Amino acid sequence: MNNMRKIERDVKMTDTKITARSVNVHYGDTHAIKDVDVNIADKTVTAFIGPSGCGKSTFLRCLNRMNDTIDICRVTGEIKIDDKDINHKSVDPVQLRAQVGMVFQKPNPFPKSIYDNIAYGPRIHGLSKSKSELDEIVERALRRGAIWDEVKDRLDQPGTGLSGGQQQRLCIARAVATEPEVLLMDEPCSALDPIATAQVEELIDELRQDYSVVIVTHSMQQAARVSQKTAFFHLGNLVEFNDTGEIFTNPSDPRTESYITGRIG
Amino acid sequence: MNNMRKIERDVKMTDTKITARSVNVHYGDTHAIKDVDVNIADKTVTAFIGPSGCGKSTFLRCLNRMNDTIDICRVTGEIKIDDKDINHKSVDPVQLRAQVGMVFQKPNPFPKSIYDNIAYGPRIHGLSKSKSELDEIVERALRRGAIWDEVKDRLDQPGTGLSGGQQQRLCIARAVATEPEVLLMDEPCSALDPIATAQVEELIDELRQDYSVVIVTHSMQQAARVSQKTAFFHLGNLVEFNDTGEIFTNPSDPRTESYITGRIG
Amino acid sequence: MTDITNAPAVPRKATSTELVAASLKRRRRKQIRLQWIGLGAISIAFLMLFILVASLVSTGWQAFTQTHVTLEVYVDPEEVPEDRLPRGGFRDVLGASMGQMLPDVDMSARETARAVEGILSNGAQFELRDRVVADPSLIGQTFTMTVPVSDPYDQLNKGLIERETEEVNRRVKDNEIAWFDTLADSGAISKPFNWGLFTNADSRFPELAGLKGALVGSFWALLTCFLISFPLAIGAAIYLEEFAPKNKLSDFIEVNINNLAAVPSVVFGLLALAVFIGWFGMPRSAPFVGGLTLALMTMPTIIIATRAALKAVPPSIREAALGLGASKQQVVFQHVLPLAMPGILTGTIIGLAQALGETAPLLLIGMNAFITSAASSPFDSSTALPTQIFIWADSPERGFVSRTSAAILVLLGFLVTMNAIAIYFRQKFERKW
Amino acid sequence: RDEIRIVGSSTVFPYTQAVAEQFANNTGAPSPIVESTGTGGGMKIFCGGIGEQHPDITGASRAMKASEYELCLENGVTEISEAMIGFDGLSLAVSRNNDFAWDLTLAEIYLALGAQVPVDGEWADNPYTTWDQINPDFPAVEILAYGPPPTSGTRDAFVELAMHVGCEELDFVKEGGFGGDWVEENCSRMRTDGPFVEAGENDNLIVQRLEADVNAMGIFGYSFLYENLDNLKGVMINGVEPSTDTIADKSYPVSRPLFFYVKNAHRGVIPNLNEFIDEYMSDDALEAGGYLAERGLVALADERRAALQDAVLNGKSMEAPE
Amino acid sequence: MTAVPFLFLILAVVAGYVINRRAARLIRDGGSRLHSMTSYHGMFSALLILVPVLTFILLWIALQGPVVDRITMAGLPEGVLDGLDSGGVQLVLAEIKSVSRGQIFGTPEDWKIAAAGRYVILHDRADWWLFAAVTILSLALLAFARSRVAADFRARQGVEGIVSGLMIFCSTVAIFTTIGIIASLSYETWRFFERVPVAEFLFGLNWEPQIPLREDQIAAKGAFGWLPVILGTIVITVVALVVAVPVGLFSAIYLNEFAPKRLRSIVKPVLEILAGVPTVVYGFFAILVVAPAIRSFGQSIGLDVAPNTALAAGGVMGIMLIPFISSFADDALSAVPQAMRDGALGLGSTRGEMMTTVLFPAALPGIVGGVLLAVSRAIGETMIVVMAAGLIAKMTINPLDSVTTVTVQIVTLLIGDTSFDNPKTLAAFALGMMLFLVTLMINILALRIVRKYREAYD
Ligand SMILES: Nc1ncnc2c1ncn2[C@@H]1O[C@H](COP(=O)(O)OP(=O)(O)OP(=O)(O)O)[C@@H](O)[C@H]1O
Ligand SMILES: Nc1ncnc2c1ncn2[C@@H]1O[C@H](COP(=O)(O)OP(=O)(O)OP(=O)(O)O)[C@@H](O)[C@H]1O
Ligand SMILES: [Mg+2]
Ligand SMILES: [Mg+2]
Ligand SMILES: O=P([O-])([O-])[O-]
Repeated sequence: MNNMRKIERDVKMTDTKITARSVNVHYGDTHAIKDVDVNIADKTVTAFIGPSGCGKSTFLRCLNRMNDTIDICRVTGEIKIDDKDINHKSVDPVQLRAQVGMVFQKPNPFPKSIYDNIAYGPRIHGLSKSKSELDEIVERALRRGAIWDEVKDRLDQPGTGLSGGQQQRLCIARAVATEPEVLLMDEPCSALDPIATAQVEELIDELRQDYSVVIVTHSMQQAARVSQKTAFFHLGNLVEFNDTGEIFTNPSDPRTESYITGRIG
Repeated sequence: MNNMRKIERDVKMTDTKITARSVNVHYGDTHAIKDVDVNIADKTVTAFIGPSGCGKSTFLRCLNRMNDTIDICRVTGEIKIDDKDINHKSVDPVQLRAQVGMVFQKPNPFPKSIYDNIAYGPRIHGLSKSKSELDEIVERALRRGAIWDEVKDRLDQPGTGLSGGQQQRLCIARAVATEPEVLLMDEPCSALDPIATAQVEELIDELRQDYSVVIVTHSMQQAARVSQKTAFFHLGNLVEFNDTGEIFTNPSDPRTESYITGRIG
Repeated sequence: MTDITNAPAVPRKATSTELVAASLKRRRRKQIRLQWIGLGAISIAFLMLFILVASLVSTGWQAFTQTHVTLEVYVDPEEVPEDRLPRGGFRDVLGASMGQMLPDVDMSARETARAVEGILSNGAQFELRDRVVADPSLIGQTFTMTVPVSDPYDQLNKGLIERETEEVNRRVKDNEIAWFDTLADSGAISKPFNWGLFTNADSRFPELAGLKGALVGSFWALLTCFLISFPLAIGAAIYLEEFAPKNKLSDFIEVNINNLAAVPSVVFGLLALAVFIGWFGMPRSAPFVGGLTLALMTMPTIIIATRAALKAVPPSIREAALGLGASKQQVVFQHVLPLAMPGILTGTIIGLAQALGETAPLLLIGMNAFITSAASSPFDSSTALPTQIFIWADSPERGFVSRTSAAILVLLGFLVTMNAIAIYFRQKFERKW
Repeated sequence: RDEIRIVGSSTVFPYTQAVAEQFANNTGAPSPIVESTGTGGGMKIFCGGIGEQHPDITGASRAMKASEYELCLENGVTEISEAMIGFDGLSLAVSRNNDFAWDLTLAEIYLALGAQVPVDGEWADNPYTTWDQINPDFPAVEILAYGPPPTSGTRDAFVELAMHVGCEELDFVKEGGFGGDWVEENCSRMRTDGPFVEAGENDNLIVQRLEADVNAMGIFGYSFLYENLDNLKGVMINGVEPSTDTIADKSYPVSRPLFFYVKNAHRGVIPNLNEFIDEYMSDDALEAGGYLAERGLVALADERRAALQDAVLNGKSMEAPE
Repeated sequence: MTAVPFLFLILAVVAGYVINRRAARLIRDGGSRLHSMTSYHGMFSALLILVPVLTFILLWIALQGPVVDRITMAGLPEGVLDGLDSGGVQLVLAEIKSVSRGQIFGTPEDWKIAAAGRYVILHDRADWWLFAAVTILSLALLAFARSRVAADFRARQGVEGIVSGLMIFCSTVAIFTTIGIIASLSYETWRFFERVPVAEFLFGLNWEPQIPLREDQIAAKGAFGWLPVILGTIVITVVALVVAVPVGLFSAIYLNEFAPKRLRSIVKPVLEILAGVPTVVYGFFAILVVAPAIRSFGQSIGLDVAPNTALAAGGVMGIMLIPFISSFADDALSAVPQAMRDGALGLGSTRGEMMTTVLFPAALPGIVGGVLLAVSRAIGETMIVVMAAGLIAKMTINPLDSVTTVTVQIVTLLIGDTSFDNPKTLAAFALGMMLFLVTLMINILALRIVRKYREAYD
């Protein structure tokens, strides 16, 4: 098998962007994340893998405080982005989320035009001063979302009319349009067909130039293809975190090995 | 990798239980299943694999006419179980479904007691004449569902109060209680944690002694672990159908190979 | 893939974060403003409800008490000979005992005697008669009786007739006030809770008028309404939601039902007048006909609620049962319907609560008649609560002003109770799937 | 059916109610069912025929018209007894907080409320909006009167007794020599431009609205004024204040007789009907101090009452009205 | 006596159930595999007896009275009814009936007493006949049902067929109701248009139904142009919506997104009470509390406010509609998928922005559907306007003025004097018909909108 075809590509480590220290998450009585420590580097794609229900999404959502929106969810521990504690009182989650963008498992374009979908973020954050500036932002985002060519003639049509893969790329473009520093993606390809998946993966690889990208996936193949670093979660624990190549060729934890060899999951 | 650890186990082919000939399924204008021919053997586990949306579930639901319940769904072609055309007018779908049991992706116990969950099928089909006989049936089914020990003291408690894995095994036991000849399972483990998955897989292996089992899964590892025959679907086509070992080690179609090597899906 | 990726990075990061930060204060304010507007909207709604109830209570509370006078009654065998019962001069008997309580009054003048007797409610003589008829041994005896006073004196006692008003403009004259004060001073006057409001049927006399007839009429009408609309609506809802083929006909039925839910109630009154009374020759003023009309109005509400409740039962339950070989009807009656029942009951109770308060159609079928006895079957003529309110509101006697408000409060009480039951159902049986 | 069924005028309704209640109390018979349908509506149902499904009695706030009598004849209702039970004053009233001592002539009432009035010698739309425009002695307040809708007999009576008479008193009409037909044609409409508010059938609502609105005037049955004398005061007409006495002796001009009509064919067939009529005709009910008078009915003089009782109790059928 | 057939019916139904189930059990215990379960065999028999026999009894009871009456009258001696019209005949019948109940006044003729005797006997006999017919019918059905019991008899299908039939009957009741409404309106409407030209009704600018009901009635001429009436309805509806829509929507927005759980669980039911308050109560409230308040406030700032101002009726109607709109909007907002909320929040919008820029537009189709339903409620609302709106139709859109509405006119024209050969009364039916058509159109529109845009975001 040639799962690992992309792992060897050069991994130039840059600064640490996100540090998490003894993060615990409870949903009511469910202990979903147990004492997780991790450092996520800038300009890198980090993959979270693990069997269903192990807490990948939960942890991801801690990074931009999306868990705040779930009543029963309680997060403890320390998460810092650029050395600033994001759970500190002084941090406005709204600002945090502008800085840490998110793409969801199911493409969720707003029931508005394609243009308005992309312009949504820049508008609410006041990133543009004029219509023409906004046009530019939208075009740039759509180009980076690798979907410009497909939609440039129908910007005023509803975003919901696109195919699944296009919708997902639209959502990525939408997230990019607000110029975040970190991009979180929760199984961005699980609703997509193979061709769309390939397109999105290519896109992720390109986004790495500018962003710190964190991606959750249940496909080990995908993790291997797109990421430089991989974290393996199991039952709420971060079992192993290492270079992707290491993890897939030489896992140090027996649980990781069981998982990637298909004995569990 | 030792994905294939179970494939070598002896595959004694028995009679053909189900034959499908040029089956086509349309949802409104969507052509979901395209001209599928397949023979499914008795006392065997057959796995349907393929990327999301390729039509695995749709085809599975043809086998007990669950698609009848979807208004816009149109099925053509011929499906025979024990040489009887199941789409023939004279066949009562209700009776057919008693003969062809089904277990769904998400565990769906009735909001009734565990006992009533299991007893429901036998009751509506009049399989027992007395309370004690029914008790026996329930116990037998729960034992075959490998869940008897866990629930025997709480039969009168609601089935919805069990854990996910227990619920799924309850559902399997419930399906088994009506003594079907074929058991269809649509991603029975996708909502389960690894331990529960392992239990269910073991159970499937045991059920093979008496039933023809058809299982849909998106995990190739799982298919490799539990099935003797595997069918690979892609975009509504049955691309390849063969012994599981063959499919995973020596796929004859390039699409199959791409899929199992992780290039698509 | 594209040229953009390799384009020189715009110096943007700083600006973007700054821009966001800069906009935050304004955006927070906007959100808080939205929150306050929402809270304001709710407060307006609450305020209106409060004013409504307060204005009702402020006029209606007086009707929950009724002034009574306690009398020593000597049943004079001359006036009430045993062999003439139930006839007899009961009024004179009462007059005589009033005379004893007002020793300064010259009862020999017929005018004065009548005026004194007028302090007592007209119903007093009948109450006395009924007691004597029930126990003829009372003839020749003296015993105490507490009876309502007539409406003007009740108003006087409650302060609704002001003593300062010029005498000619007062319903109670100066000498009458003096009599009343004498009675009050002797401790004969009391103001207990007005049970009569619930135990008496309608009457011309405010002090005797009660809601029993209306309550019974509303009960029969609502029972009829429930017995007819509930099964019909559930049957229709199940059929439409679970079985009906999706075709023009079921679309037509659906539009019909939605439309019926919004058809003005007075149109249902026209329907009842023409069809039930005109064609089928059903009796006017009968709660049965009222119930039938209300049933037609309530049915769409219940159907819509039932369909929503059926829809809310997750498909996985249906699939599970179907997969076990249950027939569609078995699935519906054994699984879906029981699970939807709380929602259905909620919808039904709310529909019935609306029917309880419905007035216009009942006016058209003659349920606004004056009837002094409660109906004993749904085919007897009767009023209903809302029409009783309508009748009382149009009565000249002053006592009916507060009684109208009181009747409204009683009706509201029933509605709140029914709604509370609905809410209880909803919260108790609410399921999370 | 066991109960007596009564329909008819909403004006007679309270009196019939009182008799029905008294009757039920006295005899223990099932209480009669009294519906208020309006005089004309009552006549229509009453004259629908004889038999169980038709009512036995109808109340009326005016005498039966010839056309109605014919309708009755047509449907086989031949034997009818007419009973005039008393008078009802149509009172104009204002709130007691209104400090002006109102005294109007019928002509002034017409000028205030008629749809068309003489303006500078022309018959034109009513231009008056304040009372002082009609008579400089009146205060300069807006004209505002609540009154009955055109569907009620009360409105009929008001138009006939006040508006027509007032119209005829106008110099324009007198001098123009316009006759009865002209008056009927031109003086029957109430104005619709605001000062006259048709307030529905509910007189109590009018009463309560007068209490809230000092300058407004109301037109309704005397019994409502009688009950609310502490808050309302009657408006004098031609110097006469509405009261039991002035209405009975007809010095208060806007008063009308009240009637009820019985189907004689139903007597002896419908249970208790005779007993009920006995009650209605009893002195207890009808005399000046009787219980109907307590409710605001202005009683007949004694001799007339005796004659009436005699005629009705003996089932004397009425003559055809001309 | 009427209870006896019902009792017997219950017995027969139970017997049918027991017998068939027992028979099916015997077959099963004999070793054959039944197609349907034994209880279905029992139920089949029970339903087969219940439905027709019950229908039969109800029909019989409905018809027995008239039939017996007719036979009694037919059996009267020759000539006694001569010269009596139908009313007189009715009266004779009434007398016979009261004699048969033992209420005898005066001295009825002998033939009446005889007829009364016959009447009693006939009724007794009819009761016996009914009982006999019910017995025979039940037994026949019982036997028939019993004969069907067999191993391969599809009793379940039989039962389900009967139940389906019953359910289909239930759902057609709605259609019958609509037909009933149209039928009861259309005849009189048609007669109205015979007297008043359609064009005059539809386009006339004057509504003054003062036409005399009787020849000799004192009233003026009439005019039947419904435009001022419908305009008044529109004015009041608009006022109601101006109150209800913002208050309702903002309440929904607040409850849906910002309200703490506790508050929400209190506020929602209390708001629903507003919807349950009988409209006659709102009517009193409008005319006795709100209208004077508006009028005195208006006068204090120098505005000319009519005592029946449309503001009062409309405003109070708006209060009534608040919960209607708020619960519809709340449902529509809740139906927007969580993914939309996540999407908006994930892009860094505040919850307020999420609400106004994403959720609200997404829920708009549902909200509009709710508002349209509220509109048809407002148009059809009767008691509030009967008490609080005016009666005089005016071509005005000034809400301070007094206007009248379609429902007010219907009620006023029908309560009080009526005469079914006079356009004044018939106009009520024409108005009712128009009202029905208008609400029908609004409803179809609402359904279209809800259907068309439903789940567009999925
Ligand atoms: N909103 C919630 N309320 C309660 N429990 C939750 C909630 N979301 C997640 N959980 C629980 O937290 C645990 C971790 O869930 P999470 O969604 O993070 O898993 P995951 O690794 O993303 O799985 P998947 O691959 O299926 O998405 C699970 O046990 C899950 O049941
Ligand atoms: N009820 C439905 N209505 C319309 N289209 C449907 C319906 N169910 C499935 N489809 C379509 O039919 C195709 C096959 O779907 P199916 O559910 O069989 O895929 P699957 O292989 O089971 O995918 P997954 O692994 O995601 O369950 C898909 O394109 C899907 O969108
Ligand atoms: Mg997840
Ligand atoms: Mg599937
Ligand atoms: O009911 P009326 O007396 O006004 O006809």
